[in-house]
Amino acid sequence: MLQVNELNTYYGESHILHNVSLTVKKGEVTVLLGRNGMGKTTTIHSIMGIVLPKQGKIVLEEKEVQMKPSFHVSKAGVALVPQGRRIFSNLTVKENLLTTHRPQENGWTIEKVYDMFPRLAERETSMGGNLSGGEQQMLSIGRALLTNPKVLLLDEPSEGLSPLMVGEIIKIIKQLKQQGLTMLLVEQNLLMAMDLADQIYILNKGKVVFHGASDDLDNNVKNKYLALSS
Amino acid sequence: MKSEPILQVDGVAKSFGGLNILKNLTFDVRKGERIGIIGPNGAGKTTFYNLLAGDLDPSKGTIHYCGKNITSMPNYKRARTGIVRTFQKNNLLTELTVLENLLLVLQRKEGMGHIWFKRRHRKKYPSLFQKADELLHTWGLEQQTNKVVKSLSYGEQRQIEILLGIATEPNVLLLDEPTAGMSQAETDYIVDLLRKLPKSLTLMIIEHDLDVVFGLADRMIVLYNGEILVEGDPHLVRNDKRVNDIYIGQEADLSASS
Amino acid sequence: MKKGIVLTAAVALLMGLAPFFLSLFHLNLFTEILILGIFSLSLNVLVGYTGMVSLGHAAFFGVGAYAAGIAAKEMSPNLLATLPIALIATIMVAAVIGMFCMKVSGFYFLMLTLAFSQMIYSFIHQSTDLTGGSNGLSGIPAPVAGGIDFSNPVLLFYFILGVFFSVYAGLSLLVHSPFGQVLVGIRENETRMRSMGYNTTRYKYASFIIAGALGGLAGSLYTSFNGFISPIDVYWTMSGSVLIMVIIGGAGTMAGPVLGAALIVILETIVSSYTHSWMMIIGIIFIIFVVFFPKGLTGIAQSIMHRMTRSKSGYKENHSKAVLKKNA
Amino acid sequence: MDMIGAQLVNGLSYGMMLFVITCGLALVFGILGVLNLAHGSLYMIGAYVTYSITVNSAQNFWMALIIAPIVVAILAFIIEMTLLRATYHLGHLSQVLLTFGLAYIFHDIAAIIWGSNVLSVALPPSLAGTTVLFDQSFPTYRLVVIGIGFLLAAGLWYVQEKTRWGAIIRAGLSDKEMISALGVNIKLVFTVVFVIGGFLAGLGGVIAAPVLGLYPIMEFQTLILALVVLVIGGLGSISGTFTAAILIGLVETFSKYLVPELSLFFVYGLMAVVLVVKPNGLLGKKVAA
Amino acid sequence: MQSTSNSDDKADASGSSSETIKIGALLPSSGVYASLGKNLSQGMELYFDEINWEVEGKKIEIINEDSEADPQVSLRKARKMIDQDQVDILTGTVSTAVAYAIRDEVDSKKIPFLVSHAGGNDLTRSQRSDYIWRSSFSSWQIGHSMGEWAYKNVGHKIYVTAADYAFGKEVSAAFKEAYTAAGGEIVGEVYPPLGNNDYSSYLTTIGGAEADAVYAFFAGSDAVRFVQQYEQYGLKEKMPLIGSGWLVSEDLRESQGNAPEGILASTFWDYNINTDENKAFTAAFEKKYGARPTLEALEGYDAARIIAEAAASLGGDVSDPDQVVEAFSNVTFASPRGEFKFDKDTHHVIQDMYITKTQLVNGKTENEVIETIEQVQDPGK
Ligand SMILES: Nc1ncnc2c1ncn2[C@@H]1O[C@H](COP(=O)(O)OP(=O)(O)OP(=O)(O)O)[C@@H](O)[C@H]1O
Ligand SMILES: Nc1ncnc2c1ncn2[C@@H]1O[C@H](COP(=O)(O)OP(=O)(O)OP(=O)(O)O)[C@@H](O)[C@H]1O
Ligand SMILES: [Mg+2]
Ligand SMILES: [Mg+2]
Repeated sequence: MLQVNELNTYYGESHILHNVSLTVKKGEVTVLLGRNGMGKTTTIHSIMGIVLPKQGKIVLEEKEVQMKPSFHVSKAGVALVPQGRRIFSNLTVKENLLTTHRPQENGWTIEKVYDMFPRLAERETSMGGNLSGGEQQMLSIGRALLTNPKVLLLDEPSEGLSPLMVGEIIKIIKQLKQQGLTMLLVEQNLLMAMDLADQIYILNKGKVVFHGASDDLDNNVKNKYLALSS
Repeated sequence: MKSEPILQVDGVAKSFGGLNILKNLTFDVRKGERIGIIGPNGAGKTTFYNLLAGDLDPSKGTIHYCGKNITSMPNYKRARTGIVRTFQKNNLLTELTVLENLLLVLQRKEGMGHIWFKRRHRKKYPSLFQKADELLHTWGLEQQTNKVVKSLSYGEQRQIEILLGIATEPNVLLLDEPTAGMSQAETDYIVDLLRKLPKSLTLMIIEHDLDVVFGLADRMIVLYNGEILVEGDPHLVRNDKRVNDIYIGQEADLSASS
Repeated sequence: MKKGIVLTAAVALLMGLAPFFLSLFHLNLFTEILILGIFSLSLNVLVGYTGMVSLGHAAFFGVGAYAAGIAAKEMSPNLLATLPIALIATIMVAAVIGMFCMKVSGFYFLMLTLAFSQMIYSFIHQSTDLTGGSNGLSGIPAPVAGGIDFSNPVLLFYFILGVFFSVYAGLSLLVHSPFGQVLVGIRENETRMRSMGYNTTRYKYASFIIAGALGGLAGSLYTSFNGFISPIDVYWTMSGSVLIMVIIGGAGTMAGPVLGAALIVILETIVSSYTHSWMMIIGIIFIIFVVFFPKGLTGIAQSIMHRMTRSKSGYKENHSKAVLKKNA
Repeated sequence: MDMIGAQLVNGLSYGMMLFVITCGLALVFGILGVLNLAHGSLYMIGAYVTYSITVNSAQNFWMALIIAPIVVAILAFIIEMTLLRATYHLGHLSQVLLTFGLAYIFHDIAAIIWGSNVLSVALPPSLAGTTVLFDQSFPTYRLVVIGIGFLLAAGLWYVQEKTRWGAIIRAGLSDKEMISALGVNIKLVFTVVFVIGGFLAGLGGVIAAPVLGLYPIMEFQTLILALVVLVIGGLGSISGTFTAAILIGLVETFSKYLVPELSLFFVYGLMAVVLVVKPNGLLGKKVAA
Repeated sequence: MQSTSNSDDKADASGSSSETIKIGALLPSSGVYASLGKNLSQGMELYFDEINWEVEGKKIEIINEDSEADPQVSLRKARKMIDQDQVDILTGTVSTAVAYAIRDEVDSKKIPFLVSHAGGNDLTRSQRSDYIWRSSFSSWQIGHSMGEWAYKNVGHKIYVTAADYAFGKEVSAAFKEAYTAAGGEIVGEVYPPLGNNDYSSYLTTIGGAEADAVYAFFAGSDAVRFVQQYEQYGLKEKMPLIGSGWLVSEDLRESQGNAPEGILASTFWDYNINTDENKAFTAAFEKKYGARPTLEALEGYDAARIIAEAAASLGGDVSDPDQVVEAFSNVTFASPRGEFKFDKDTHHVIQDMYITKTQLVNGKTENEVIETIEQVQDPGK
């Protein structure tokens, strides 16, 4: 579904991603792990077209999208739940959800999002900027879903959510997977990641250093690249 | 242990427009306590910090600090008297370097903000810079010293956010989800650092990472819909049914088992 | 660091020798640039370092200029009288205006400063008895001080050069001092600065008054230099042109505003001698700056230096290196 | 009483003219975040084009009403595509300098094409008459301007508050990268908004030219006036601009009537008072970080 | 330090350029007064054309600088023309503030300065200088000349309105002085700001006053708007409008449509003055520029003539400023505006003033001279 080939991305002069290659298979959850500052967000942003990679190919359903502006990538069916939520603070909750809504038959509607996050319904007329951190995270997820994407990029979607909500999110992701949505997930919550992952990639200093299934992720690897002592 | 309360929150409430976000909170904090604050999203935790730090005024109630009424004291004055917060959403001087961010905190503490005609230079303020170096070293951030904050990754910025709070050497430190967005390794590191903070420091910490909060706190407050639902010993709180229902959920074992 | 000192000394020496190789007209032009340089330096404290963009800075220039002019006419042309009177008058005006302006920020600040300066303009324009109204205040005697008669343009040049250097040196100390760094912090993120315990309003207020006072100083020098002042110099267009000097030179740098002042004065003088359509040419130059040199004249200087040192890294690295060096 | 009524009509009509002049600027700054100092120049070009079209026959005013705004809109399109677009990431000060440079250029271009004489635009006979109200005669056109102002305000308010367009634009103002990642070609949206802003500036030129006339530096006077209206109303709200325009129209008219010596102070005094009491203008929203 | 001694060297410096007579023209070519500046230049060039840019074998050279109507800029430009270009004679300035701004500079550097427009009273009163001579008019002449005539011919109660700046105030003060001295009553006055764009409120106020007429001083775009709106608000039928020539000046009337019809104005020159000199001047101007001359064109034309005649009387040697101003004082000639001569005490022109009435002729407005007030002399204090 989504194929990333030999990606090299720079910020100004500093070389961040070194030949990153990933394959995100249709209907699977692919998880990207790594410590802070290793290049996860940069990878996601490169795919989305928010930063333009210097070299490399990004293929979405046989179409190359690496040099395309991000609205193009979005229209091709990719949606992003960004790190840090990035809610439109001067829009109400409802506007945040509906402004970029792309209706689809049997697709996501605002009612479905409200069912999933009743809290948002309660805050429907609040300004996005006034929401609590967790509420913003829900809003950000809802906003992405309402574009009815084929591929969903999630950059630490559990950040700031209560354990109960994290559980909800896990359920939702599983549900979405069942509905055939393809997902690329960046996550620091290792348990959640392992629970959801069909495949795992680990980034270290901008390079892919591990690729495999959850079960392949032994203590050695965890130790080395995620600096986990256990 | 039973020292005088350093903070007394009495009947504090906050509403925005028609929404009553906090309703009648009352409790004391003693010097040196480690208090964990948890609660569902939107329970009012951050709002409560805003009231304590003076970023918002309460609609009702009073706040006393060391016996003094500080309810209407402006935020910068509270910071000076030792109540310092960090932000849930990174709130840094993003165009400046990490060192410059830190120096601003430190020079305030040293009361140097009023020096007009002496360059802030390493040679002229050796102890200030040394202090900064030490802190950055302790936090393992030497590498980042001269990087512009906005060129750091999200998690790296998060560390700076916490560092600025701690560097102030406050009496009461209010941390708002300090480890959100940090990797496991960094989280462990920070928790370790927090444990090592002087016993005299009063710490309040909002966290959704249960390992972190239960690992640090010696008293828990659970907020729910703007009210204190449960308060007390971490063990009791963790096993409280209501808390599990509204906050931890079935996934409790999932994250607790690590 | 040492290079910097050598460079500064060389520039200072060159400036000091200016009367020996410049014609009277050019010397006068140079004097005017120095005065406007002080003016734009003063605005830069506000715009470049504290991040408060003002469109009312001409008010202080005007108050200083008129205070000095009226004092020279009615009391004594002695600089020891006119300068302090101008400074006190401006500081008082800045203190009052500043009190109100601290309540607003961003574009609203820009417009509120404009409002106050336009009210001062109206006052000056209207009080014909005191200020000469739209005809301006004329017949201001040439300044004197300690037995020196500054009607001689060379002596006046040296005096103004002296003031310029003091202001420049004082300000460059100021902006790099802990106080100045607080201003920079406010420019970057005021809320965080408050959470750190800074009473940002007081700092901004101080910055406003410093900027105002130095603006008034520039104004009073201008009257001493020209022997005349008119309401046009208090009009918002004056505030606009000094703002442009700061931007074109490079806001938030020390040399920038001075270079900006020089560029604008020279352009206006030279281009308008050759063509009626000088506004068009200046407009085109503004646009070229925005599109090709968004960091202003100092940005150009930096990139030339950069190229000379043949370093491959980008500006950001360059910046952090500079900081590195500074702290080494 | 009649005097008060008459001054009320004067104030309303002047206020509406201010609204027509300002709404383009309000749209571009309040929504796009670009402080367009060339707004006055676009207005001026609208007025001069009107002059050129009507110079032979006042009947052509109707034609000018369509053509002049379109000419200005095309100009705005060119400006946006070639210059402005490159400066969105540079911040406000750069745009201030850029648009100020443009204002300088347009000033000389207008002087070259239309000279620096004072000119005026004649109205077609159907609009040129007088109407008696409150025992006073008013130029009919002044009353027409009141109507135009109301229509324009209603239209803009509807677009901004009731359509998705307004929300997209506000979202773009808060986080361009994100709105783009959600599938909106925000660059195109910005171009369109700027072009509409230009169209409205041109329209302002057509409507105001018969009353205010054409003369050198008209654009700078108009610009400052428009900025004042904008800021008193508060950024980002058409209803704020509308309220402010009427308020200024009335305050100026009555101050000229009651205390004419001070009328020069009044507009700025009003602005200062409004800002000190309401730091975000009358109806401006506090723009969160 | 050659620069300090510059002014001392001046004599031989200009000696070296003795082949030409250098005239510095400080006129606005941008801003609100741009068209006035242009007309003044055209007038000067027209005259110099007529004498082939030559006086007593010396070439005449004009150095133009844009005053931008900004005093400080003008001072800078004046310094440039004096120190750098070493002009022999300075002329121009539309704005009075500009004239005041450069007054000390020309006075101390002894540069003959022929003021060809700026009318501020003090320039030939308290600020008088040996080197400053004015060939145009003073505010006093403009306002005063209408006072007595208005009392006798228009009415005994008048409402006064003028743009609120020094010139407007000076003119209206002179008018009021003469009008009340003649026995008239000022029933009200109002001073709209300069560049005011909507007069509706003032007009409603004025319309409510019990006056026989309205005296107005406005110029440029203010005059267009005021005169037009005066008619639109129906005041023309109620009260006649009188004022200065700038209310109905040659370059504005087309823009004003038929609104100026009936306005009475005082001025020191009009297109329709019926003398040979004026006919020759207007014909020559129209031939060269294809448009009617304005009052400012006449001012430029006369200024050029004064300079040329003064230079001719010195045999072309304009190197001594004292001799130049002495020569100025003796210039007299038959100008298109009437007999021209200077008042040697005040350095200000003594001239005839005209009352004109604007009338409709073949669907267009024309000013018609209906009265001449002879030899109006500024009191000089
Ligand atoms: N705008 C930028 N300019 C320069 N360098 C940047 C910029 N953004 C990120 N970087 C650098 O790129 C590297 C990778 O950053 P990235 O945000 O991709 O990390 P990440 O893996 O998402 O980390 P985190 O877990 O903290 O979110 C970091 O070293 C960071 O310092
Ligand atoms: N300025 C405001 N105006 C309106 N509502 C607000 C405002 N600030 C907060 N709220 C509302 O108050 C509630 C509490 O917010 P708060 O940020 O305190 O939650 P929180 O407990 O910190 O949640 P989280 O764990 O998600 O960060 C939220 O529902 C939020 O929408
Ligand atoms: Mg990241
Ligand atoms: Mg929170």
